[in-house]
Amino acid sequence: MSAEHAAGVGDVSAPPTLRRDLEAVLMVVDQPVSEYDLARALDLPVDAVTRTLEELSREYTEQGRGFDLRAVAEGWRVYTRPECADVVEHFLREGQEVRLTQAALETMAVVAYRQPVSRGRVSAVRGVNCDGVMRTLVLRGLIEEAGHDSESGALLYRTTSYFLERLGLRALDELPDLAPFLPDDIEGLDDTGEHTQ
Amino acid sequence: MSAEHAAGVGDVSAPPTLRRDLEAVLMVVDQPVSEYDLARALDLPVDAVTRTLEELSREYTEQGRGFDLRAVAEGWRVYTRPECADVVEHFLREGQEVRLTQAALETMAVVAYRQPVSRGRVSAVRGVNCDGVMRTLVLRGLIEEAGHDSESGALLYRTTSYFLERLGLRALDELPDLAPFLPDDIEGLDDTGEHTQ
Amino acid sequence: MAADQEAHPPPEETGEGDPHAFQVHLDNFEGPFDLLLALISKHKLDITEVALSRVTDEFIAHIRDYGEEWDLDQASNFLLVAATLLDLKAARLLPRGDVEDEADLALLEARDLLFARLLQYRAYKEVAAVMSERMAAQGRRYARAVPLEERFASLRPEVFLRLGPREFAALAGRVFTPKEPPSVPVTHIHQTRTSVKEQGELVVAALREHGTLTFTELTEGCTGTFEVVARFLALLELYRASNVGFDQPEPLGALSVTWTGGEGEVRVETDYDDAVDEEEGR
Repeated sequence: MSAEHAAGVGDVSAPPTLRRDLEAVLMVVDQPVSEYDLARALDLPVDAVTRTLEELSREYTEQGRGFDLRAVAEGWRVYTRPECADVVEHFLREGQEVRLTQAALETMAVVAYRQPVSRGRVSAVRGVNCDGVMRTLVLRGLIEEAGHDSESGALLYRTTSYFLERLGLRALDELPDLAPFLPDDIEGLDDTGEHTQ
Repeated sequence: MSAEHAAGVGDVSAPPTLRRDLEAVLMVVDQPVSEYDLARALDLPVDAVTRTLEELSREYTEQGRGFDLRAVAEGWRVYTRPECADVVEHFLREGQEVRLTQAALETMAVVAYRQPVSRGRVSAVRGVNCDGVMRTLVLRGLIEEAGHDSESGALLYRTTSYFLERLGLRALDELPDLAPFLPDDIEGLDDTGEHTQ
Repeated sequence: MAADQEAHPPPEETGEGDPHAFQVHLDNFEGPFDLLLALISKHKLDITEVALSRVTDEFIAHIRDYGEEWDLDQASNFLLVAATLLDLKAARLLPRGDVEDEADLALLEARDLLFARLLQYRAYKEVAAVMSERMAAQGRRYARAVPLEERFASLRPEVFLRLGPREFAALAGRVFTPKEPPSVPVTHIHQTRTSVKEQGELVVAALREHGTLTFTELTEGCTGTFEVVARFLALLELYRASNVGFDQPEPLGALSVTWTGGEGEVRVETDYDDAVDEEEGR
């Protein structure tokens, strides 16, 4: 069925996997994607991509799916269908509180006390790759992007006001001083948690 | 079309909108969600929800969609299909998951099959001190502390639900059976590799 | 991902030894069981007695190659296995027909235990490979985790921190505290290095002076298991050359050793000596 569909939609140069690949990308990107970016990544003509996107969007509607593919200003994104809004709202409202994992708490601690800080630096302090955890913290609204490092160009992160609220603080300067919780002999610490000497 | 589908799948109590509503909810979750939570939010019997989820998953596969609905760890979640990984990775900015070292994999295997288990016991099985590797696995969220041994007082460890998700398993009993990897004649072994007789 | 795999090749699979690959990854062995398994698979052998006797020398050679890079835990684990292997090898040096006393039975038990642990380790190693494949396959699937649409943003489930500000700071303190692995000085280990030849000379001198001594007396001055093993091996060599006689009246009783060699020069030569001599000379 998918092969027929793709053949009927794209032009001769569109491979049968285009439909599938577009769906996969749209399902996980965390912001709208333009036809141009999609076409470049897939190394295909923009109009083949656009036609397939429009076809997919129509198909989701025809099949009465709970999700919808729509083009907004910056590009295409998967949305929930308006008819399902009540159910989604109910689900979100009734949802249980989310407990953070130890890894998430530790990552958040590094961001809180080192902000603004890049993902690479957070990973260096914790000794493990923190990219996935950082992404989760952004989704949870606990940390957010804070521009780029002027030297390295790396994306920087800081904590949000929601983070302060959840911790019961009014401002960042109410965060307890870290010194009493550090061993006496590590005053020469640099940002990576290593001794500078 | 969707209404026909749902009527054919669910029992009499499942409304025709169930299929669509489940899809919509699955679009907004950022972690696996259980059939139980879905049923409670939709105020429907769990078995109707489960049947519909299974039907949706089968349908996505049959239609050759780029996404897939899978039951892992603590529930259901939408994933991209492995065949689309290359193009998806292009769009996800986060670095690829760092592969676990051989030492970490072996240590995780021992914890998975012997849990709850102390570090000392894991080290005994592997014949090498595993403390550092265990800590890395905790930091990565793959294993966690699980109380103390009632006799020795040693700290015990078990695998996490994230471990299950990373392996694509629903529950620990889906772990491959260890028996085929062991010769027949060492069934009398206890955890430290010593004969119990 | 493929490139990653090349950069960190897993140790060989059992039964598929590639001698060249083995040479390259010599330093990657994690623990004595890992090394033993690799040595056995290098020779395409099953885990049998033959396998153990053939890999013993290479095992010892590998330990030597590590030089000073060991940490205490690793070194002691390797030494434990090495001692067991040496015991097994020593047992084969005994004259035939003399395999039924208690010491031999103990060696057989040690061998069985080593086999059992090796087999168990192999099982976990193989199942770890299965897990690795599963994780690799699952890693090719990306979960949908996208920000909530604006209309739902305010309905986001609350995050439960379970920590107050002070607890949070304490957690941060732990994260920022450098994780220096606990270190134990290992220099003293190297002082116990010795050779069978060196210990053999001490044994010969002591027996010439006293005529008969128990094994306990012969090993009284030893500073570690290493020296005891070396003296034991030296005695086996002396026995093979008919320079000493053994008497053990009852199982597990005291073993007395009597000098039966002449006055001439006696050299204790074993196949371990070359190896150890090289190291001493380094």
